[in-house]
Amino acid sequence: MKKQLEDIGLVLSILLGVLLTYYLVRANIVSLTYGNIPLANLYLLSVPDPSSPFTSRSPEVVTSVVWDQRGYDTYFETSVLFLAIIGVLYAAGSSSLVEKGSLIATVIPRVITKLLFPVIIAVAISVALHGHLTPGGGFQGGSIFAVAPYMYLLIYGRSRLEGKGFRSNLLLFMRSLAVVLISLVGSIVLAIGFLTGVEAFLFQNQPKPPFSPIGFPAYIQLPWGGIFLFSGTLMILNVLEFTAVSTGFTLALIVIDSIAGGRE
Amino acid sequence: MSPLIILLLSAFSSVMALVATIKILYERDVLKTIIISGVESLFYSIILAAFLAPDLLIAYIAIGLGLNSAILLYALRGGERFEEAA
Amino acid sequence: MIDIILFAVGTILLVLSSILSLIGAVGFLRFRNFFLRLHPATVGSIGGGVYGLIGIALIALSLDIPDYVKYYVFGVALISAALVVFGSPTGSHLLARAAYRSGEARPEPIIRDKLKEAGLK
Amino acid sequence: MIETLLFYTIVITVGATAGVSLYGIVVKPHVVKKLVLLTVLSDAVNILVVLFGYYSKAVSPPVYPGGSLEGFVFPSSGELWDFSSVSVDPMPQVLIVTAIVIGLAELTFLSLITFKLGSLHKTLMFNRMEAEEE
Amino acid sequence: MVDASVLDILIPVVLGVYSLAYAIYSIIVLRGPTVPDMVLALDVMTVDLIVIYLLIALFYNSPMLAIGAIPLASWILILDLVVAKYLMEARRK
Amino acid sequence: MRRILVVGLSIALVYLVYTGSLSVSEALISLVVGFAVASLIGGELVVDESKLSLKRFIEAVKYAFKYFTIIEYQAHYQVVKAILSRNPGLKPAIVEVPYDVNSEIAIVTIANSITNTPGTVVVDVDEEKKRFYVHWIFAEAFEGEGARKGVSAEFEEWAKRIFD
Repeated sequence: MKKQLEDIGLVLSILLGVLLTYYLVRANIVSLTYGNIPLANLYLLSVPDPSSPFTSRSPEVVTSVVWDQRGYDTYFETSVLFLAIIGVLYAAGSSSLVEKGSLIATVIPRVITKLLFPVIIAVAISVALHGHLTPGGGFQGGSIFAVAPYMYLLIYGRSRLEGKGFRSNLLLFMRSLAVVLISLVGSIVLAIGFLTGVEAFLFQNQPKPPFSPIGFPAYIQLPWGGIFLFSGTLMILNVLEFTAVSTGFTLALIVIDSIAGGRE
Repeated sequence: MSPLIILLLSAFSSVMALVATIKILYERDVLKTIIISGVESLFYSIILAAFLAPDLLIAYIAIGLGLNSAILLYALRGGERFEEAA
Repeated sequence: MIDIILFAVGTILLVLSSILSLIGAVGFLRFRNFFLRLHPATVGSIGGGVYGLIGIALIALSLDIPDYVKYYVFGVALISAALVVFGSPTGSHLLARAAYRSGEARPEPIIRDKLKEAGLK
Repeated sequence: MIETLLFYTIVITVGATAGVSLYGIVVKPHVVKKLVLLTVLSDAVNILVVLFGYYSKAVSPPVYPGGSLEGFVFPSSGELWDFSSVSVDPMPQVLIVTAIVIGLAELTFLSLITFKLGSLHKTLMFNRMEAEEE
Repeated sequence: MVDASVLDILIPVVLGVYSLAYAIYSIIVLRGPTVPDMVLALDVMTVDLIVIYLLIALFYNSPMLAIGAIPLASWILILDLVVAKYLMEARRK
Repeated sequence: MRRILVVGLSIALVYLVYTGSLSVSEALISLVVGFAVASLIGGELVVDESKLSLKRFIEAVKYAFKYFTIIEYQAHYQVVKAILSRNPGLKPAIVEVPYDVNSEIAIVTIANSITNTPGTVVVDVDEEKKRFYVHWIFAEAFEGEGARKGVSAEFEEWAKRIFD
C-alpha cells in the first residue's frame, strides 16, 4: 500500500514538472526559433563596443554584466557567501581540534599532491586573470584554486597546511579584506564624482558619456608597443573576488574538516 | 553545421539525469545517492557545454561534482549511512 | 609537410583511442568484480583518454584555425592529459585500497591473496 | 524537426527532474538525502533557465572570440552584429552564476547544521528524531 | 596548414564513439553494485567527458568550451580522495 | 636556490601552455606566478637539490617516450585481448612485489607506472618492508623476484636511473 502510494506520488510529481515546462513552451519562453531578443542584443552589442555609452571594453559579456552592469548585486552575492562562512565558523564553535593521522596518506597521494599543487594553482590564477577576456573569472578561478589546499589538507592534515601559510586567521583576514576592497573599488568612482561635483554611479566602470564623464581607464599603452587590456574595474574585481572565494572555500573546508572529518 | 550528435548526447544526458533522480529517490544507501548526484552534475555539465555556457560550466563542475559531494559527505558522517523505510 | 604528418598522427591516435575507450566500457560491463574492473578502467582512462588528448593536441597544432583557438586547445589538452596521467592511477590506487580495507568490495574470486596472508588489514 | 524534438525532450526531462526532486524533498526522511535532492532541484532549475537563452542558430558562447591581455583589437560594429546574431543570450547565464554561488553558500551552512544535528540525536532520520522527542 | 573542413567528418564520428562509451559508463554508474564500482566508472566517464569537451570545442571552433576540462580533471581526484577517506573511516567505527 | 629556479620556471611554463598565448606581459605574469608558487612549495617538491641535472631529465624524457609507446602497447594488447575474447582466461591474484629504491618520488614513479599499465594495479604499499601489493590479472608468480620480473623490473631500472 505504502509502496503504491509512493509510485503515485512519483508519477504526479513528474506530471507537475511536465506541466511547468508545457507552460514555458506554450508561452514561447523556451523556444528554438525566437532569436535576437532585445535585452540580449543590448548587452551583446554594447559591452564589447568601445563607442557605445554602456560599454565595459571587454569581450566577455557574462563577466562584464556580472561585475559592471550588475555589480551591486554581485557584491551582495559575495557577501552572502562571506556570511555563510562566518555562520559556519560560529556554528562550529570551539570543539577540540585534535590532529589525527590521515588514513589515506600512502606514499602515492603524498607525492602526487605535491606535484599537482603548483599546476592547479597556476591554472586557477590563469583562469582568474583572464576573466574579462575568456570564460572564467574570480569565482571560477577560486573554485579551481580550492582543490590544491583541500587536497593538501586531506593528505597531510591541518597543521602542515597551516605551516604553508593557510592559517585560519590569515584566511579570514584575507577574505574580509577582499570583500572590503571590492566595495571600495565599487564606490571609488562615486566618491570622485561626489568630490568633483559630477554625476557618477555605484560600481561604475567606464565613463558613460551623456550621463557621467568619469571612470576607470580600460587599457594602458605598453612601453614595447601595443595595449595591455584590463577593462577598468573588471580585472581588479576579478582578482579580488578570486582572493575572496579561494580563501573562503579553503577556510570553510578547513573548518568543516576539523569538525566533521578528524574523528576515528 | 550539424550539432545533431551534440544535441543527441545532451538529450541522452538529460534523460539519464531523470533516471538518476528516480534512482536517488529509491536508493537506500545515502553514500550512493551522493555519488549519483555528482554524476548528475556531470550530465548537466554536458548540457551546459552543448548550450554554450562556458562560464557556468566551470563554476558548475567545481561545485556540483567536487564541493557539493565533499560537503555532503561531511554531513553524512554525523549519522547513519543507510536510510530505512519510514 | 610537417602539418600533414602531425594531423595524420593525431587522427590515428584519436581514432585508436576512441576505440580503446569503447573497449574499456565493454570490459567494464563484462568483468564482474571491482578488482577486475580496475583494469578496463585503466584501458579507458589511459588508452581512451590520454592518447586521445594527445591526438587532439596534435590535430589542433596542425589545423588552419585562428591562433587563439589553436594554442588554447593545445594547452588545455596537454595539461589535462598530464592531470589524468598523474591523477587517475592515484585515484584507482586509493579506491582499491579503501575498498579492500573497508570490505566494501571483495577481491574474490582470486587465486591467491598475498595481502591477506601478510595480515596488513 | 528532429532538433526541435530533442530540444523539447531536454526541456521536459529537466522539468520532470525538478518535479521528482521536489517530491523527494518532501517525502524522504533522511536529512542528507533531502540535501542531495535539494542540490538536484537547484541544478535542474538552473539548467532550465539556461535553456531560455538558446536558439537554433546559436553557435557561439556570449564571449567575443580572440581576447588576449596584450594587443586586443576591439571589434567594429559590423563584426559585433555578426557576433550577436550567432551568440546565445547572456542574461540567463548571468543570473545563474549568482544562483550557483548562493546555492553553495546555503549548502555549506546547512551541511554543518546537519552534522551537528546528527551528532546530537545520533541519527539523521527525521522520523526517528521525532520518535525520540516524544 | 591542414584545412579545418576535414574535421567535419572526423569529429562527429569520433564524438559518436566517445559518446557511446560515455553512455555505457553512465549506465554502469547508476547500476554498479558497490560504491567503489560507481566511483571508478565516474572516473573513467570524466576522462571521456574531457575528451568530449575538447572535441566540441574543436567542432564549434571556439576555445571557450574546452575550459571545463581542467576543473573536471582536478575535482574528480578530490572525489576519489574523499570517498576513499569516508570508506576508510567507516571501517573503524 | 636552484630548486626554486627550476620549479618556478616549470610552473611558468605550465601557466603559459595553459594560457595559450605568448606575449611579454603574459611571460612576466607567468614568471611572477611561477616564483611565488615555487617559494611556497619548491622546497617540498625537490628534496635533494644535487639531483637536479640535465642528464636525469633527458633520461626521464626517454623513459616517458618508451613507456607511452612500447610498454603501454604491450599491456593494452593483453588486456584488450582478454576483454574481447570469449574465454578471457584470467588468473587474478594480489601478488607481493618487492622494490629497492629509496626516494619517495622514485617509489611513486614505479607505482604509477604499474597502475597506468592495464593488467596491474597497486592495491597497497608497505613502506617499511618495501613492498607493493599488486592486483595482477595474469598472475604468473606471487612473490619475490618472479613477481618483480613480471610486474615492475623495467620501471624500477628506469626509476633508479632517473631519481636515485
